[in-house]
Amino acid sequence: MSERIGVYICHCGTNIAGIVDVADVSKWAGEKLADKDVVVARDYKFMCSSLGQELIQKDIKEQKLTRVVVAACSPHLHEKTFRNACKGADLNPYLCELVSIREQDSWVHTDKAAATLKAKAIVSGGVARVMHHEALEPLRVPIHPATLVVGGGIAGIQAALEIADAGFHVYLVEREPSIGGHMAQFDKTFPTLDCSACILTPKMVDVGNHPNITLLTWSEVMKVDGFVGNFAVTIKKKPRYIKIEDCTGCGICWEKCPKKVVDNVFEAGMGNRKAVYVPFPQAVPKYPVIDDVNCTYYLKGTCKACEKFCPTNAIDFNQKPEEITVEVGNIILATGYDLFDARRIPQYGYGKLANVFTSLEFERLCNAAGPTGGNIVMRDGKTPPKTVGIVHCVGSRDKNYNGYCSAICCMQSLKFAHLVRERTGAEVYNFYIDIRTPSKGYEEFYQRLLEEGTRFVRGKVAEITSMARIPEEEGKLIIQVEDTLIGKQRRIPVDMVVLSAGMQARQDSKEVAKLFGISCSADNWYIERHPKLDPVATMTEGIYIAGCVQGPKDIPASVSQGAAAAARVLGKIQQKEISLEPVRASINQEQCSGCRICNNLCPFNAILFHEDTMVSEVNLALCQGCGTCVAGCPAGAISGTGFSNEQILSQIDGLLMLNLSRTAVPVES
Amino acid sequence: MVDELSFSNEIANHMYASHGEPITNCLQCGMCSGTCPAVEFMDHTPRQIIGMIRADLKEEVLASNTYWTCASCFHCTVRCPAEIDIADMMYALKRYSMWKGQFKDGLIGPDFSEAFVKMIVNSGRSFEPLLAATYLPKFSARDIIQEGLMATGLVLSGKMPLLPKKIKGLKKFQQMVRRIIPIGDPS
Amino acid sequence: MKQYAYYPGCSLESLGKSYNDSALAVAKALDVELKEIEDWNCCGATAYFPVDELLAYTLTARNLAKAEKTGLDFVAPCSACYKNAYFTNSYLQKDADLADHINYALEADKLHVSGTAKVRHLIDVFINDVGLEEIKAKVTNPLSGLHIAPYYGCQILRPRKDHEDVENPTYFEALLAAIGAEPIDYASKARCCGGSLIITNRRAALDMVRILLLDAINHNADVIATTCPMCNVNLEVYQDQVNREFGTHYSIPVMYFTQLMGLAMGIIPGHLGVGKQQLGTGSMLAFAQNAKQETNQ
Amino acid sequence: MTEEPKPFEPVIIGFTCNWCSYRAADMAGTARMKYAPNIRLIRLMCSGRLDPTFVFKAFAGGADAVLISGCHPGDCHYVEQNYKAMRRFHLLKRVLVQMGIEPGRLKLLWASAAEGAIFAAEINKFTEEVRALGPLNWAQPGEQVSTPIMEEVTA
Repeated sequence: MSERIGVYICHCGTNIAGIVDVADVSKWAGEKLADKDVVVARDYKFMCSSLGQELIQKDIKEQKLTRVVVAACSPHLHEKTFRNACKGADLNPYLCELVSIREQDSWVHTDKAAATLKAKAIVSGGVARVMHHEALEPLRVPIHPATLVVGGGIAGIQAALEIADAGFHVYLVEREPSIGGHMAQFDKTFPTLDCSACILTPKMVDVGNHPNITLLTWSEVMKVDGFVGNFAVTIKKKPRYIKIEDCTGCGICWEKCPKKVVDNVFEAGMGNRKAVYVPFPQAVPKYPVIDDVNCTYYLKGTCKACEKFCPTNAIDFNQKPEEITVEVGNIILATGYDLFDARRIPQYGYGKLANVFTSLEFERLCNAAGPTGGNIVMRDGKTPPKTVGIVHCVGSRDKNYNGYCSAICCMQSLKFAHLVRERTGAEVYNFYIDIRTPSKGYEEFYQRLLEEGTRFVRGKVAEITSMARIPEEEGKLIIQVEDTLIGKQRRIPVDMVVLSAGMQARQDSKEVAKLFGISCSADNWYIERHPKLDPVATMTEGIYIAGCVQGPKDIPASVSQGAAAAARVLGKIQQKEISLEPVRASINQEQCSGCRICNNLCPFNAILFHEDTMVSEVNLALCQGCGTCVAGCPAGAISGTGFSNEQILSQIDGLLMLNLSRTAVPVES
Repeated sequence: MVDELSFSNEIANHMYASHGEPITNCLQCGMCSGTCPAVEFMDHTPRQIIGMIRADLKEEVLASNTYWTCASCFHCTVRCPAEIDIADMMYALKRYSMWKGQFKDGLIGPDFSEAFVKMIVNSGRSFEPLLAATYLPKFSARDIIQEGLMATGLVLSGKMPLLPKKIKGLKKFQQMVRRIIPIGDPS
Repeated sequence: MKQYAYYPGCSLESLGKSYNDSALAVAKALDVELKEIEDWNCCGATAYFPVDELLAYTLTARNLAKAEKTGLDFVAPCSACYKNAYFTNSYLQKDADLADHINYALEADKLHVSGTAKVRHLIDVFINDVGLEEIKAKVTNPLSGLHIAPYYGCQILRPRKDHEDVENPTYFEALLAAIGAEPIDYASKARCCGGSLIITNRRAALDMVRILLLDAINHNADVIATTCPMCNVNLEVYQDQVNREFGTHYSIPVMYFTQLMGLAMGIIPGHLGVGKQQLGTGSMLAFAQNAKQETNQ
Repeated sequence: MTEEPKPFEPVIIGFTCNWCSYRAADMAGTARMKYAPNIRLIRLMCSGRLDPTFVFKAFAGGADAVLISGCHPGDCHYVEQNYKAMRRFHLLKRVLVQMGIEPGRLKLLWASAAEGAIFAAEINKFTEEVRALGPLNWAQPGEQVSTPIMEEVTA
């Protein structure tokens, strides 16, 4: 058989041309690969530009090309682009092969000769491979219009509302009894200092009332089956022990409940709640939860005070966990972050020195709805501090803990400094390594703090101790630090210390990632499809990420990501159906010996065995195209579209340049 | 013509065996200097020394007493957020300055270390009274009296032996040492 | 009977003699045999590194090599010796090049080191091999009501990086509690005492000593317990110099943890070198006696 | 001026999966991490797709070494298929020895999408190891492996 192949080498500006002699490569391909059916070889500045694409289309028409090989960037970036270009010229898109001479060559090598030779090898591999491509049609699967949003923090709330407002159904799953996330715990938000609850609660209420949102709080995702367009998600609803259809949220139950419990979640250990509780007054949904770990009834078998007093008989001590399965087309993960545990830095004394607070504790301390009604006082609950030290970068930018910058601590610490001065008039010291205020209005806020007379000491705090060396230090917390701008070690006595603990990935982020089939970075943040151009999509079709689950960020950024993810999902839903890569396995009934080896190789149970005909068959709907069965079939009866033995074996030939000479060409040209 | 190795590179070479990160990674956060228990007695804080090395301020660094004031307590090393072995860097500077024979006047450290090693090479064990000879000359009269008082106290309390010990396999021991540093025949 | 390759180190022959005596006495009582490494040499504490790093490693390696031959764990009572041995050992395991250089030198002494010996500090042997329960059982006159400031110092902890334990270790407290005493909780327990500076930069060292004494005394310590001859001498012998230097009036006994264990286990003070302290430990002895009588009644 | 004798430059064929290791290679590229130009990559959907035939084909075709790379165990995009690659890898090593090929010429590498640096470093390491082994003296370069052998292997 003879084909007519066009070869196109991209300069990518100087990205490729700077290292690879593109002119030489295209000239070489034109000559040396002529006997391999290459009829035209060109190089061009930007192949992906409209002009570059037109160039290819023109050739397809005029030169009657039957195959196209583009040597440019990674297929993960522009494979679609060039396939569409071919489609535009009525050439089946799957007859186009994109080989990477940028990520795999020009960007990673320095020796021009070697890089150019490797480019030739890669091109020749592509040419050899494309010979065996076949015209394919993408598989079309309908997209279920419903969406699953995991995590009811501000990012998840935003995403859910955007989609629901657009008229599509959303299942919002939240682990805690109420949505709201960390933002609900904060007092003020920087840099504008508007009250966190005032701007958040309206959105929470909208979620609660929205006809298109099924709110599943006190629930967790257990299992995810299927793939983009058609996920089947199993969700476990933990027992609330409240009949929500009867509950009015009147609050009598938690008034009457005799059991006080320290609230380590919402109040960050600063306050108490009852055994039957709503985490905070504006909670959505308004129904309480009975905490069966601490409830006297579950411990001793008696009490039931809540049941006695409930005006609507909404208490049900016999509720059991319940599992439901929902069908969705897309999933957005917005599971947020955990606060760095300051106990891991013993020399900062948190947990040992009473008046050392974490940032979250301090948020509750400032919060008008918090344990002290918004009075900034020391642990004794009454004395206001005269001097306060605020420590930046706690657990962040430190290879001993988290190497990365937590992004919010600078602004958060500035906010704290302002609140302390505003409410107590206390002297405030901020200890920082660098002040990072790279957002709208942030630097101005820093300026404002400077004007307010907050003291800034540049230096990473070495230790915080109660050990006094001089009378002035008696009864104080002493912050020992080098003031790096004057090159002196200073010991600064204060009454109260606030540790701006950084953000880190949820402690179970790895398991959750596995559950949804996406990958984590070294720090366990979820990896986006592209760090700049595709920050809310993941490598897995149909699964998106938003907010801090992708990396530390502040509220504005989380909200934008929530909205962005929603927009991506809506786009998919509007397509009604999506086309999947037709990369699937198929079994040649004639050759199948019925040995059933492939049956067990398939993790998706996509291969079924026909007892009658004694042969196996692939269910294209279930097959994911990994190709393991193809490699495993002893009879060679299974072939994988797009990655057939012929395609790969001849690509090997090509890469070794066997297709043009009888001897393997060594690396130096 | 060979071009001179910069001071910062020389120090980097002296830290070749260091088990920490290179000092180019320093954030200048001051954790080391904030931690250091001897910092008040240093001409420059450890952080400043790192900055000065990176700026190739060779003379200023060698003229500083900082690295001879390091007590080798390794507190900076374990706390450094850039995982630089700062205490080891101080050793590197000591080695460098002894190699160049260039250090601040009036320091006892260099003589002491040298004497200490000489003593070990000669006997295989350390012995306080012998050492005294090497550093007392540099002490102020007042210090000498104090040392004297203390020493007598020690001897009386039976803590300070009056005769030096030697190890048995001294010959072989010295051959071993010779394979590392050039030493003349033991006196 | 548990056996160990014992490396006393130079200080225990001179300034730290009472440490050596008490260590051996207590070991004996706990059925632990400390077999002294034959013809060991000085490990150089912190004084070699300024001269030659390789020399520093090699001198320590010679002792390790001798310990390896016995197949026993290498045990040092001196924190400085322990730190040198511990890291030399782990480095030459990791760094084949370093190991080669060292072994080339060791050949001259017909020795070879592979880093197989386990390097331990004496206190670790008592706490983890003998065990606190076993020690409790051996206590005849518990030091009840005695406030002891456990002083870890540097080299026994650093430069290891397991932060919680390095910044805030607690095993020493546990040991002191086991012998009936009341360990005090004070910030400076792992702060440097300036031992390596006492000769070369006396004022710096004395100031560091001052801060430790101050902290211990502020917390009403009756005695400071140490795990290292350097620290011990530094904290004890230099107290009057501190007083002269800073016009303070500190006078607090400093004892080796082995001496305190010995007293609690009813070993004759003389065998523990107790009383050889420059500062009166009379109070201590009296205390031990009373405790004995109380327990006898 | 005199010609320095050029060091032996091995040719290495590398198989990557589409999800982790190929993206690790992409990442190495985006981050401009430099590594030896001796490796030439082939993208499969999954390391589980690796047919032992491919490896023999590569060696037969004159490759001096072969790299098989995939997602870390447990991270496979297809649940567990990389385990199958791992089993085949160990089997292959045995067979190669019987064919007189040093096992050091075949390497298995797990690399996640985030591990561009590791990917680059491992390629450099592997290249040096193979350079040390020298050229593969086995089938005549270019000589096609006859199909019967392939069937024996896959069977």
